[in-house]
Amino acid sequence: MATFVDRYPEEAAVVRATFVVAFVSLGIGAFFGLIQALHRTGYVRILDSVDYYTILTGHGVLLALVFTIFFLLGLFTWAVARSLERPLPDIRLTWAWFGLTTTGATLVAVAILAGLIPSLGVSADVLYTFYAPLQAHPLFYAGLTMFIVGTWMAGADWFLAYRAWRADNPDDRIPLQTFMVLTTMLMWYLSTIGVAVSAVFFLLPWSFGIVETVNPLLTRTLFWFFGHPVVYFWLMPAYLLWYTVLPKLAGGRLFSDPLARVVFVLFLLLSTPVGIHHQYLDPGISEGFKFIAMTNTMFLLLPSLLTAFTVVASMEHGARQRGGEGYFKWLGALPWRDPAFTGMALAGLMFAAGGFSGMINAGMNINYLIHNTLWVPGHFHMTVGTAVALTMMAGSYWLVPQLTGKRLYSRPIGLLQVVLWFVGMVFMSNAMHRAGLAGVPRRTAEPQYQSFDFSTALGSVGELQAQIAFGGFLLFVSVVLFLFNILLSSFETPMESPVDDSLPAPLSGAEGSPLVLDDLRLWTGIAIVLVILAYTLPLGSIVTDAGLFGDSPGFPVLIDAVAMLKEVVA
Amino acid sequence: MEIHAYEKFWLAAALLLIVGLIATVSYGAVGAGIEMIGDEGGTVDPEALDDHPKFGDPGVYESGEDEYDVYVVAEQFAFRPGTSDPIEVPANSTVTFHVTSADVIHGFEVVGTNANTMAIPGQVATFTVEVDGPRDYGILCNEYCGSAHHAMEGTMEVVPEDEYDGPEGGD
Amino acid sequence: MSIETTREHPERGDDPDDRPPGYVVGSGPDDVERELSHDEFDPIGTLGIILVYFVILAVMWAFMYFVEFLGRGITVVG
Amino acid sequence: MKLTRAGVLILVAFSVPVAIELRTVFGLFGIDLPLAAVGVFEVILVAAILVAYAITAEPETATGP
Repeated sequence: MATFVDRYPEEAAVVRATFVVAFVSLGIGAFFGLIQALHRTGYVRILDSVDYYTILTGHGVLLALVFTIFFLLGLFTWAVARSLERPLPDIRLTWAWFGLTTTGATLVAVAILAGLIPSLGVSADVLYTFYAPLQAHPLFYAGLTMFIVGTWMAGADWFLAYRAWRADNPDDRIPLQTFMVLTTMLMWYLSTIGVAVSAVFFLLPWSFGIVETVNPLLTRTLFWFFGHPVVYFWLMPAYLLWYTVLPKLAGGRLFSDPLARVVFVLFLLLSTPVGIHHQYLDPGISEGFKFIAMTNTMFLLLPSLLTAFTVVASMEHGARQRGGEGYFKWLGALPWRDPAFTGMALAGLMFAAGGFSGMINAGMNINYLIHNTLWVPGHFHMTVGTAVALTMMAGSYWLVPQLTGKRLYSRPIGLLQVVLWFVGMVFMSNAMHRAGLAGVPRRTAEPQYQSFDFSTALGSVGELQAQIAFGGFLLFVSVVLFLFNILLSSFETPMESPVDDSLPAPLSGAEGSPLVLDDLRLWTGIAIVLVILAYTLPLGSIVTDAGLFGDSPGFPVLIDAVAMLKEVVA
Repeated sequence: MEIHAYEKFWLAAALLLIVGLIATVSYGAVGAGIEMIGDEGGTVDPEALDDHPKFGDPGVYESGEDEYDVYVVAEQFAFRPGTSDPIEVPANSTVTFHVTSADVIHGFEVVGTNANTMAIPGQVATFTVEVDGPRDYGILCNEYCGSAHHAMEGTMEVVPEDEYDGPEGGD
Repeated sequence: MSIETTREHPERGDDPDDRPPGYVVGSGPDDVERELSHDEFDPIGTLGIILVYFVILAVMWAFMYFVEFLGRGITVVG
Repeated sequence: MKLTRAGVLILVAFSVPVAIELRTVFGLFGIDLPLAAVGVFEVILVAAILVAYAITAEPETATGP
């Protein structure tokens, strides 16, 4: 039985390349994460607090943008080729988008890391959100733009493959994995308009000095126009794996194909008109717009809640096929020794917890309680940091053998790795949530302030710091084990069938679902209308307030920090 | 389309949950009277704050009986007032904050309370709170604003009414 | 990982190439004892788990909103 | 039902949040447990899991995939 690499050797080469980029950034980003966890809790400080933000920017960009999106690029390429059962239309196009995204990501990384060497005069310590009027080096915005254009080309590549398939199969339903890829990319095209406009029309000319000023609220709103949908862009690869691969790993079949399609359509419709919920505490946007964004956001819970049912039911189906009985006893019949299964299952469990803290974030007025506190990173380390990242790592244990034709180096190390990630994240994110409730802010280098102390309802701040540092340490060890396992796998000898890569048909197949679900034009149209409804008035009022280009000059992040500090202390 | 009865039931429960969440927040807005930061504060020219009637001399202003306006300028890496002079208001009063930024985006968070807002250059964040008994609060910037962001902090002192010696009207 | 080492397990000493292909990951389907079709399967355990989750969400939301949030001092009222 | 070594590992992992949140539950009833209580409780949970494993584990010759 030949696996993916034998059937599609050229596609497998591209997917391997994207995974290499993803895993290299995972390693660097995780190392930065360790530095931060130890620095901001005061345990080990190897650099100055002013350089903390360079590391923080690197951690956010390398993990949240580079690792996740490069993994997505590889996963989607794999999914399109295998589910359409045909190679991509032109492999040169595929390598072209790989080259463009990699170049863009490299430029961004260079701009950020150059901040550690002041003599270069380049800095991009603007964090992952790059809020103007903090101003990064133009290289940062240029690299970001290239990266995004590269992802657009990747989407075009997959749409072309779909078009070629459609010509040969005029009456078939879109294969489920391809359906997921296409709806995700449509959502991505719609939402990246925000960041592209922000970077190309405002930030890039402004960083070059072509325009003098910027409207900070406008670029911030455009960032969140993209900044919330991007979290679904991270999440959809995990959902693709949970829906199409996890049931198989559990020994069962997907419970319902039609509901999977409904869920992805809902994400296409609702992901974008919600970004203002990141701006509940922004002046200049009236309460009514915030309420509309909240309503949309709350309804966006629906596809995730439906997913929870469908995915758990698919696992239960596997457990019962493996002899599981009883109301809950079947849980013991799941293949817990398989790291790919266990990693995804633990990721799903963590996502259930992250769903709760997300509801608090999404609640309009309760947002005062936790806005910009450590609660927020606590939340997204459960979601993107575990639901997505752990699913990607676990999925790699099943995917990489298909791409190399070599078996995994060690299953027990893989199992230990995913469990360590779960335990490390329990410590770190639980403590972050609690610290957030005590008012400890996110994005700060120091554990304590001079003029007041944080007080916690339960336990002490010191305990929370210790848990964050300990959790961060376990997470780093987990990443090292993962990279080590994958690296050693690449030295195994090729074998005939390194992994069981067949995917069983769903219990309830696509044939029973209404055809309208596959009408991508219709859903795109509705999604555009919803975005126009949610954003026209707020954007209009922001532009009326301060004009397109505003009146804020730039504040480059490359400043003499020591002089600044002296000024503050004096 | 075939949907299992349990899944239909869960769909209904999920919708109920969503409606319940929205209803709770609506209760908070209408019943408990919690307002969001909105666009009432208007705009200012961030480069001409010194010419502004209030932000030119930021501080506490009395606006009525037991009612005070506090104008705060957030800038790299201090609050005026707040950092070098504490914001001082009497106990059991109604305080309206007007917060803006002179340079980049900052946060203004009264630690351990629900008083929390963004300070965006060009925009004025206006919000009213009721303060009760005497107590000292910490204030911090909760949005990254540059290399010394972690040093940007201040205090607010709620003093007993009889010890309060009137608004300072700037610093 | 003391659990892994306290007990001898024949699998550990084996030549890895003796393992059946597909064992390493994706082994779940190897153990399937019976096939359950759509009509034979009611996800009753899933329903139980998801209802427990629902209750946890509802109770924690109420606690966070009415105790943690509304119970705190200095709330924005205008 | 037999408990596999992998199952033990998962149960130990799952016991960590249970132990941490136990303190929260007591906190709600006004009982402030010291941090050490979390450690003690975790040790008890792990011991219970190991006992369950010792009782239910199959003879050592069983390989079971």
